[in-house]
Amino acid sequence: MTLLVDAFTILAVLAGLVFFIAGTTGLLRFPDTASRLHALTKADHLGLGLIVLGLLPRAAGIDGALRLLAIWGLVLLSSAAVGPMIARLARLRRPGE
Amino acid sequence: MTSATLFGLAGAALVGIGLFGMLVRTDPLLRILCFNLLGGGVFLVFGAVARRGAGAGFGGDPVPQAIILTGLVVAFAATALAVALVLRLASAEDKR
Amino acid sequence: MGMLPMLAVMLPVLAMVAAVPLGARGAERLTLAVLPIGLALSIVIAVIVQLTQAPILYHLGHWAPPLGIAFRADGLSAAMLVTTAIVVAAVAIFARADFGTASGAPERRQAFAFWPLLLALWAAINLLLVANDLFTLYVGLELLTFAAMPLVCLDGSRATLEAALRYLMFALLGSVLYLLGVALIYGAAGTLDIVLLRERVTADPPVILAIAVMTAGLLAKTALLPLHLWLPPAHAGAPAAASAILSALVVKGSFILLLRLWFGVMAAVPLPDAAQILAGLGATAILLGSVAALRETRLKLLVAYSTVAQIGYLFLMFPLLAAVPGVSDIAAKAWTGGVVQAVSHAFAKAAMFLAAGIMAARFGHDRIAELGGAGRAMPVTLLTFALAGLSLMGVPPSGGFAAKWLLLSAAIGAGQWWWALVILGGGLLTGGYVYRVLASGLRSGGAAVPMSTPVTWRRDGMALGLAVISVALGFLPLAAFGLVQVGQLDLAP
Amino acid sequence: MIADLLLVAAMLIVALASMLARQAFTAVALFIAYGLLLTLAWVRLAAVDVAMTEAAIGAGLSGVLLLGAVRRLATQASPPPEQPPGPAMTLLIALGCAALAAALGAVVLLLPNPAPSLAAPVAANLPATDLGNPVTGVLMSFRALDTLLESAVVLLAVVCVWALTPEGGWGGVPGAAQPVQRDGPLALLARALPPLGIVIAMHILWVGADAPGGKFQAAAILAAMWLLPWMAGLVTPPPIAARWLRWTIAIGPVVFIAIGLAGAVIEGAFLAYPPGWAKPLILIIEFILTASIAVALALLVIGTPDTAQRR
Repeated sequence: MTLLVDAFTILAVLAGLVFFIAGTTGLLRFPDTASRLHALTKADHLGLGLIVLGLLPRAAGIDGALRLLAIWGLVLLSSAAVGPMIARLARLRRPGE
Repeated sequence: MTSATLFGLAGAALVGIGLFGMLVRTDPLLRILCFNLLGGGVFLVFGAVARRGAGAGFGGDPVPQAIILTGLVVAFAATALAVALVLRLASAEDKR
Repeated sequence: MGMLPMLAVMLPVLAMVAAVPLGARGAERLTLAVLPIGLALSIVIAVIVQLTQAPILYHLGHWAPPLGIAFRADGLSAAMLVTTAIVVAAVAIFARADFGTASGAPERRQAFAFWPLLLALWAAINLLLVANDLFTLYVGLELLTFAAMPLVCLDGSRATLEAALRYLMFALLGSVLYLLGVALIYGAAGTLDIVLLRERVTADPPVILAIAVMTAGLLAKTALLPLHLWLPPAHAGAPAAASAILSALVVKGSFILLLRLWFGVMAAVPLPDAAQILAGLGATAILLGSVAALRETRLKLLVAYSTVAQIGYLFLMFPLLAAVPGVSDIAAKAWTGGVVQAVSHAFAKAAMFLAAGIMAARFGHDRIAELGGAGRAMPVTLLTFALAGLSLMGVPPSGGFAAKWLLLSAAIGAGQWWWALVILGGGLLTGGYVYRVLASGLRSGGAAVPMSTPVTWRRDGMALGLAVISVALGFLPLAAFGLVQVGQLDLAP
Repeated sequence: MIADLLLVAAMLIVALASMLARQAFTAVALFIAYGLLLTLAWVRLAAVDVAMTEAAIGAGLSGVLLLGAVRRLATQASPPPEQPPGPAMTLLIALGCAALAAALGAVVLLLPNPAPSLAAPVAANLPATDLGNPVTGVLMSFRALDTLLESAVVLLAVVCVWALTPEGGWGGVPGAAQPVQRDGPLALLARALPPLGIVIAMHILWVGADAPGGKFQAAAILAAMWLLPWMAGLVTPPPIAARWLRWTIAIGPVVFIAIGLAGAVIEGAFLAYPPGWAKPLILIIEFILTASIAVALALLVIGTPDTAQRR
C-alpha cells in the first residue's frame, strides 16, 4: 500500500516537474509577452496541480490536504488576476504588436 | 562546505552587488532598490551565522533569526520612507 | 534606581507614540509636560553615577545578557543624557513660536510632525547612550535617522528635499554597514552585549572586518570628512530649531556608538594605526571645514561647516587613547577632553544655530555681508553668537577651552605633538570665521533692520542660556569632569 | 547541496540583472523574483519565520511599494539624473566592492567552529514563557525591547511619510488616487481574496506562539488585504486627520509599553511578565500590535497625501 502511494507521489510530482520545465522553457524562448504568459500560466498550473495531487496522500490529515488544495486555488486565482493585467500592460506599451 | 557557508558566501557577493549599485546608479529609485539588495545580502550573512548556531533541537540559533525578522521590518520602513521622499521630490520637480 | 535609565528612554518613546493621536496641539503640550521629567531623570542619573562612581546596570525583563538585553548608564551616558535633555528642552521652548498651535487653530503639517520627531530624536539619543546591546543600538540608530530626516526638509522646499534625500542615502548606507558588522560580531562571539564582548573578542579577521565596516558606516552618519558632503546642505536648510538639534545632538549619536565600539567592544584590542588614520581625517576636517566656513557667504552654511570642523576635534581622542592603553593619566585626559568637546560643542552649536535663526528671521535672509545693524537691533542675539563662538574657538574660560586644553596636553603627553598644532590652528581659523560674522553684525548697517518679526525674549533667552552653559562649563572644577571617567571599559582592569 | 548551489546561482544572477537593469520596471520585477528566491534560501537555512516575513514584506510589500513608485514616476517628469561616475571611477568602485565581497566571503569561511550560539539558553528558558516557538520567545520575551522599539520605528516612519505632505494637502486622503475598476481581474481579486486572507492572517498570528508565524507575518498579510481593494479603487483610505486612524497605529506600541511598565512595577523589571501570565500577556500584545502594524505597513505603502485628492 505504502509502496503504491509512494509510486503515485513520485510519478505525479515528476509529471508536474515536466510541465514546470516546459513552462519555464516557454517563458525563456517564446518571442512575445502574450505567448510567454500563455506558456507560463497554463503549463505551471497543470504542473502545480499535479504536484499537489501527488502530495495529497501524504498530507497530515484533512486540514493538511485542505491547505494544499488552498495553495493551488490561491495560485490559480492570483494568476488569473495578474495574467490579464500583465497582458494589458504589454499591449499598452507596444501597441504595434 | 555546508549549505550555511554557501549561503553566507552568497550573502557576501550580494553585499558587493548591492553596494556597487548604490554607489554607481544615479536614479534614486534604483539606488533604493540596490539598498534592498545589499540589505538582503547582510541578512543572508546573518542567516548563515544563525544556521551555524543550530543546536538544542533548533534548526538555527533563534536569537539571530529573531534579529533578522526585526531587521527586515525596519528595512521595509526605511524603504517606504525613501520612496516617499523620492516621489515627493519628483512632484516638486513637476511644479517648477 | 536601576530603572532610571530605562525610564529615560521609555518616557520619550511613550510620549512620541502618544503624540501621534493627540494631534499637533496635544503633542506640543505633552512634550512640554514631559521635558521637566526627562531633565530631572537625567540629572538624578548623573548624580547617582557621580556619587556611587559606578555605572547603573539594568536587565530588561530580568533576562541577563547574553540572552537578554542590558542597559548600562556610565559617566559618558550620564553627561550626555543631561546635555541632551537641556538642549532638547531649550529647543522645544524656542520652537513653540514656529511650531506651536493656538487653541482652536487648525492642525498644520509642520506642527504635527515637529513634536513627535523631537521626542523620537530624544528617545533615540537616550537609547544610544544607555543601551548596551549592539542590535538595540542599531534600532536606536534607525530611530535617529527616521527622526532626523524629516526635520531636514520640514519646510518642504525643493532644495531641502534634495538635501534630505542625500542625507537619507548616506544614513541608510551607514546603518546597513553597521548591521553587517553586528552579524559578523555575533558570528564570532555569540553575543551582542558590549561588556561581554570586551572579554570575548580577539583581533580575529571577522572582528576586525566587522569593526572596519561598522566604523565606515558610523563615520558616514557622523559626517567625518570625506563623508561630510551631506551635512552642510541638510543642516543649513532645516528650520533653526531643527538645525540646532541636528548639529548639536544627532551627529553625536553615531559618534557615541563609535566610542562604544572602539573603547568598549575593542577595549582589550587596541588598534593604534587605524586610530591614527581616524585622527588624520579629523585633523583634515578641522582645517578644511574651518576654511570652508571662513569662505562661506551664508550665515547658516557657515555654522554648518563649523560643525564639520568641530566634529574633527572629536576624533583626535582616538590615537591618544589607543597609544596608551590601560590606566593612564594621558588616556584619562584624552577621554575627558573628547567628551567635554562633545558636550560643549552641543551647547555652543545649538546656541549658534538658534542665534543664526533669529537673525535670519529678522533680516529675511542670512547673507553675512548684509548683517550690518544687527549689533544695535539685536544685541542679545549677537552676544549669544559671540559667546558660542568663544567656546568653539577654545578661548579661556569656556567649555571649549577645557576640552581643547585637555586634548592638547594629552597630545603633548603622548608625544603626538602634531595634533596639538592642529588644535591651535583650528582655534585660529574658528576665531576668523566667528570674527567675520561679528564684524559684519557690529557695523552700523546701511539698510535699516526690518522690524517685521518681533523677537520674543524667550527665544533669545533660550539661545543665550545655551551659550552661557557652553562657556560656564569652563568654570567647573576639574573634579566634576571625573564623572565621564566612571565605568569606562578600557580603564577597567 | 546541488539544489542550494542552483538557488544561490539563480539568486546572484537575478540580483545582478536587477542592479544592472536599464528600465526601472524591469529592475523591480527582477527584485521581486530576488525576494522570492531569498525566501527559499531562508527555508533552506531552517529559518521558516524569516522566510514568511521575507515573502510577505521583503518581496511582497516592498515589491508593491516599488512598482507603485515606478508607475507614478513614469507619469511625471523624471528628475534630471545625477552625473554618473566616469568609467575609471566605476572601475574603482567595482574593485572596491569586489574587495569587500571577497573579504566578507573569506571572513564567513573563517568564522569560529563550533559556532557560538544562544540556542541552548533559549531552549532552557523557553518553558518560562509558555511559548513553543523559540523565535517568538526571543521577540516577545528575551529581546522584547527590540520588538517594542521596532513598533515605535514603524509608527515613526508613518509620521515621516505624512510629514512629506505637499502644501495644501495636510489632513487629506493618503496616497495617489487609484483608478476605480468596477470589474476585471483586479476587482475580482480584491473582492474574493480579503475574506480568505484575513482568516489566513489570523491563523498565522494564532499559531505564531508555538509554530512559525506571528504578528509581523500576519500584519503584512492583513496590510495586503487592505491594499488590494485600495489598488482596485474599491475603497478609499481614511484621511490622515482621522483620529481613529491615528489611534489605531499608536495603540499597539502604547499597550506594549504599558504592559512593560506594569512589569516594572509588579515584577521589578521592565517587560518582565508575572509567572504564569507570560503567554496571555504576550498574546494580548501580539493581537493589538498586529492591528497597529498592519495599518501602519499599509499606510507606508499607500504613501504621502496628495494635494489633488483633498476632499
